[in-house]
Amino acid sequence: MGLKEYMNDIVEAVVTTAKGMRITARYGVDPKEEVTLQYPEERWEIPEGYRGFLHNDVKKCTACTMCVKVCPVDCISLESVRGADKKMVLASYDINIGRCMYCGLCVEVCPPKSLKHTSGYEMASAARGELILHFIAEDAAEIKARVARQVAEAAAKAAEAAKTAEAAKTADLSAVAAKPPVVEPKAAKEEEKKPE
Amino acid sequence: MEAQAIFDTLQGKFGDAVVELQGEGFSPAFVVVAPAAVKEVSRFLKEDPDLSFDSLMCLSGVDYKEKFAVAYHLHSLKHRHAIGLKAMLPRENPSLPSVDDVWPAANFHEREAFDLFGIVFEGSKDLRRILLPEDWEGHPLRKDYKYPDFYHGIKV
Amino acid sequence: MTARTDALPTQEMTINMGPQHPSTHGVLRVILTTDGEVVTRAVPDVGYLHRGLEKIGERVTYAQFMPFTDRLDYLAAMNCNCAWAWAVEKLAKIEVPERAEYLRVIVCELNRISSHLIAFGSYTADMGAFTPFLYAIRERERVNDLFEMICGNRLTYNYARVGGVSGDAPPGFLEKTKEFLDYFEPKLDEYNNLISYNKIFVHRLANVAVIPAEEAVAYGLTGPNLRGSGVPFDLRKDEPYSVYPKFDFKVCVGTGERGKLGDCFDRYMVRINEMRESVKIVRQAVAQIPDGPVLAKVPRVFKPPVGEVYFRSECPRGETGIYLISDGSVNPYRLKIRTGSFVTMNLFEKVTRGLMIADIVAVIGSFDIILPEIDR
Amino acid sequence: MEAAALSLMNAVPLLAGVPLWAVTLLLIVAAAAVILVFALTFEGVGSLVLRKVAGDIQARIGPNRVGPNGILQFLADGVKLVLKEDIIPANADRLLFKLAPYFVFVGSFAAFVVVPFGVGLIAADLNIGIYYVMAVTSLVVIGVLLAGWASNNKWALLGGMRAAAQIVSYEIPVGMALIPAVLIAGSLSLQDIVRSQGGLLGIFGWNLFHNPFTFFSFFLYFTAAQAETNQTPFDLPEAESELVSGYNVEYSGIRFGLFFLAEFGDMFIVAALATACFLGGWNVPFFHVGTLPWIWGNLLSLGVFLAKAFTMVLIMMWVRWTLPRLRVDQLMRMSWKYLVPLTFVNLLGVSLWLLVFKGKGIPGMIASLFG
Repeated sequence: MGLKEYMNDIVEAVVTTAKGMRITARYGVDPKEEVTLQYPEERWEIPEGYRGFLHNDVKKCTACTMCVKVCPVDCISLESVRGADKKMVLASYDINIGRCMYCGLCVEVCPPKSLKHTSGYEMASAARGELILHFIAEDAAEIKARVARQVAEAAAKAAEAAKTAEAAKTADLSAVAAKPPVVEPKAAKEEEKKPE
Repeated sequence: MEAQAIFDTLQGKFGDAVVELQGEGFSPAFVVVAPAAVKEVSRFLKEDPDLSFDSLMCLSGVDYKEKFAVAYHLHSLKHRHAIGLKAMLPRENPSLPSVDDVWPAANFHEREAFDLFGIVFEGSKDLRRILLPEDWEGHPLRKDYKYPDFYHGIKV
Repeated sequence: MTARTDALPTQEMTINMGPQHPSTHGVLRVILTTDGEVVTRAVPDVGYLHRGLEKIGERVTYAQFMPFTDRLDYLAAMNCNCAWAWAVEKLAKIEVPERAEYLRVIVCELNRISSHLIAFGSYTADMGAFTPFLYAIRERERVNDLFEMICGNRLTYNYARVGGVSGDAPPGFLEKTKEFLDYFEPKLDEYNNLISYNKIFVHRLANVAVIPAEEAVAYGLTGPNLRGSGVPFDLRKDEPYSVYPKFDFKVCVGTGERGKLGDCFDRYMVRINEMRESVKIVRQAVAQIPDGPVLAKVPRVFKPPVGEVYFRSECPRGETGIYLISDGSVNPYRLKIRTGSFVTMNLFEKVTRGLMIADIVAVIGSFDIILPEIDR
Repeated sequence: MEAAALSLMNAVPLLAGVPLWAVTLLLIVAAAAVILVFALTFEGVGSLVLRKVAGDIQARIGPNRVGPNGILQFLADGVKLVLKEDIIPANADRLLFKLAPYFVFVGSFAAFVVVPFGVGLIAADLNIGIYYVMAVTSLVVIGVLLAGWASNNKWALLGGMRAAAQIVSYEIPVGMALIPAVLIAGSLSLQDIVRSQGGLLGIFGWNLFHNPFTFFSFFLYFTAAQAETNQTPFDLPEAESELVSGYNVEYSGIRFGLFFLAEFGDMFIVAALATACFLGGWNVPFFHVGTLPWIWGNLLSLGVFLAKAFTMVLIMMWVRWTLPRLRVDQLMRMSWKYLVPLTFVNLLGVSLWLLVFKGKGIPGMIASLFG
C-alpha cells in the first residue's frame, strides 16, 4: 500500500462519514420527518376494502355453507336446520378468529353478501375460547327444537288442511296425501353435520 | 433444442436406459430414464456442448401411488432451453445415484427428497434429514403416510 | 518468536448461531466451528419453520392454496401469490384479462421494492448501522399502505386469484402509486450517500464471500444472488411471462465495483439498483394499464386437466419455481415449491469457509434469505 | 483534600475539636457522594438523551410515555433494572460473575475524580491527572474480560476477548493523542492543562487551534476514544447483531445496569477529557473566571464545561447512529496501521513545533504580531 492510497483511504473514510452524518443530522433536526403514529391516540385511515374481523349478518345469511367449504383453515362452523318454509334456518354460526387468516375467500364466495369484513382489528383475550365469535346468541339446540316444532306444526297444519280438502273431495285418498312430517328436518340436520 | 431432439440424442447415446418422452400435458417435457443411468445421463446433459444444461433448477420427489419418481428440472443458461428428467423408482427401498457432483445444487434438494419421501441417493456427499427433526419417523409426503399422534410425548 | 503449538494445545470452538439470533433473519441455525474469530466451518441447519406447505397443498383446492402462498415468503407475498396463480393458469391454460396482468405486475414490482427495502435495511442493521433500517421500514410502510388499499391487508395479501386478481384497483390507487414512486426514487440516492458507499460499510462487504459466476450457476443460485456474480439472467427478461415483455427495464448485474466480482457488496448493490428498475417498471405499467375486467371466468369447482407443469417466476429472493402435478381432481396431486433462499443455503457452507464471525452475518444478509421460504 | 479540610476547620469554629483526619475523611466521602450523584444522573439522563437522539435521527419520536415528553423514562428504566431478577447462570463462575460489573463501574467512576468541572471544582487535582485517567479506565477491560469469562457463554467470551484486544490496542493512540496537550501545558494535571488554554485569545487559545498538529490530534483522540468506550463504529464487544450482546449477554437486573451506567460514564469521561485537553475546559472565552467571586466563578465555569462536554457527548451519539460497525481485523488494522502511526507522527510534529516556535501556537504568534 503506497502512501497515496493510505492517504486516500483516510480521506475517503472522513468524506463518506461526513456525508452520512449530514443526512442523519438533517433528519435529526427536522421535526417534519417524524413519521411515528402515536397509536392509541392517533389512528390511520382504514381503507375501503380492509380485511378486519369477519362479521356475518345472520338475518341475510342463507346458510348455504359456501364459506365453510372455501375456508382453507376451517375456522367457520355453522349449523342449520330446514325451516317450515323450506329455507335453511341458522342454528349457530361461529367464527374462530384465532384461527382465521383474514384471507377473504369466504367473503368473496358469499352469495347473499351477508359475510363481511369489518374494519375491526383490535382484540385481545386471555383464553382461546374467547376468540370464537358466536353470531347467534341463542343456543343451537333450542333453535333446532323450535324449528322442529314449527316444522311439525306446519306439517300438521298442512296435513290438517289437506285432510279437510281431501275429505271434502273423496274420502278414500285422504290417508295417502299427508306426508310424514318429521323426515325433512332430520335429513337437513344430517347434511349439516358434515362440515366439522 | 426441442424436447424431441434431446430425447433422440439421449436415446441414441444411452439406448434402453432412456425409457420414454412425456410430452403431452407436460411442461417442460420429461425424459424418463432408468434410475441406474441417472448419473451418466445427467453428466452427458451437462457436458455435451449442444445441451449444456448447466443448472439444476429443481429436484423433486413424487409419489405416483404405485411408484416413486424423482423429477429433475434442468435449464441451460447457455442455450436457454429447459428439459425435465425423471426416474421411476419402486416403492420398496427407492434408491438411485446422487447427482450432486454433477450439479452441486442437487444436495439440498436430494436431502429434502430423502427427508420427505425416503428416497435414498447413493453416493451423496451429505444425506441427512433437512427439514424434519433427525429422529422423525416416516416420510410425510408419501401418500400412505400416517400422521403420528405424539412426538416426544407432545401431542402433534 | 516461533509458534509453539505443541506446548499450548488449542482446540476449535463450536458455537450455535441461532435458532435465536438477531441476525440470522429468522430461525436459521448455523453451527459454527471457530478458531478464535475465524470460522473454519459453518453448517446451516434449516427446518425450524417447516410447516409442510407442500403437504397442505395436497389437501386444499387450487384456490384455497392461495393464502398459504402468502406464508411462503411473507416479505414478498404478492410475488408468491402471483407465482401460484401463473403456475395454475399455465397448467389449466387460462387466459387472464390484460388489466389483471398489469395489476399483478404493479403489485409484484411494488412488493419487490418493499422486499428489497427490508433486505437493505436489515443488512445495514446487521452491519451495525441501525438508522437506515428504520428509513427502509418507513418507505415500506408506504408500500403497505398501497397494498392495504388494493387488497385490504398489509402483510399477507392474498390478492391474486386463479384467472386474475381479487379486485380492481380502487379509485386513487394508481395516483397514489405514482406519488409513492416520486417520493421513493430520490431516497435511493440518499441511501447510497448515507450508507452504501460508506467506507466502513464497503470494507465490511467488499471481497467477502466471493462467488464466481460458474459456481453461482452450478449451485443453482438465482435472482439477485446470481446477478451479483455478474450473470445477466432475469426471468422477467429471459423467460418472459405475464406482460413483462412490454416494459423497458435493465437487468442489474454485479460489477465488482468495490472488490472482486460476486462479493457481498455486489449482491447488495444489485438489490439497490433493482429497486430503481422496479420503479421504472411500475411507472410504465401505471401509464399503460388498460381498462377491462380483472378476473377471468373460472368455474367455481375448478378442475385443471391432468398434467405436470413447472413454472418459474422471478421473486425478490430468486426464482420461485412451482412444480405442479394435477390428476384432474380439485386438489393438486403434488406440489413442489423451489425457492431461491433454499437453494442459496446449499452454497452457504462453501462460501463461509475461513471467514470471520462478523462475516457470517454479512453473508447471511447478502443472500437475503428468508426462513419460511427455506423451510416451507 | 487535607488542605481543604484545614481551611474548612479554620473557617468553621465548630470543627475546632475534631481531628484533621476525620474532617478530611468526611470531605472525601462528601466529594465522592457528589460525584456519584452527578455520574448517576448523567448516566441516567444520558441514556434518555441517547434514545431521544436516536429517535430524532431515525425519523421517530423516541420514548415519550413516562412523564411529560418521556423525560422520566430513565427513572422508569432504572427502577425496572433494580427490581428485575438478577439471574446468575448455573455454570457461571459465581464470584467473578458478581465481581465483574463492579470492576467496570469503578473503572469508569473513578475517572470522574480528576475531571476539572470548574475553576475550583475538582475532587482531586492530581499532578498525574491524565495518567491516572488512563490507568483507571483500563480497569474496565479487566471487568469486561471477567464478565465474558465468568458467564460461561461462548458469545460472552468472544465479546470479552474482543474488548480486551480492542481496549488494549486503542489505549496507545488515546494516550499519544493526549500528549500534545500535556506538552503544551508542561503538566499532567488536568487543571494545569485547562489553565494553559485560558488567556485573552478566546477560543483560539484552545489547544485545538494551537497548531495544525493539535488540531488533528483532537480528531485522532476523538476517534480512538470512541473505540475505548465501545461506541458504535467500534462496539464490537457488544455487537448485538453478531455476538447477540457480547460480554454482558448473561447479565440481568442491576448487574446489567452497572455495565450500562459504566458505558455512559465512559462516554462522559471521553467527552470531558476532550473538552479539558483540546476545547479549553472550563475557560470562558475572553474572560477570566478566576476574577469572579468563588461561587459565581465556579458556577459559570461549571456551566461552560458541561456545555462543551455534553456537546461532545451529543456528537458521539450522532456518530453512533450513523455509522456501521467495523470488523475485528479491520478494527485492529485501524488502530495499528492508521491511528498509532498517525498519532506518533502528530506527536513528533507537536514536539518539533514547540521546539521551533518556543511553545507558541499560531494564534499566539498572530496575536503577538499585532501586539
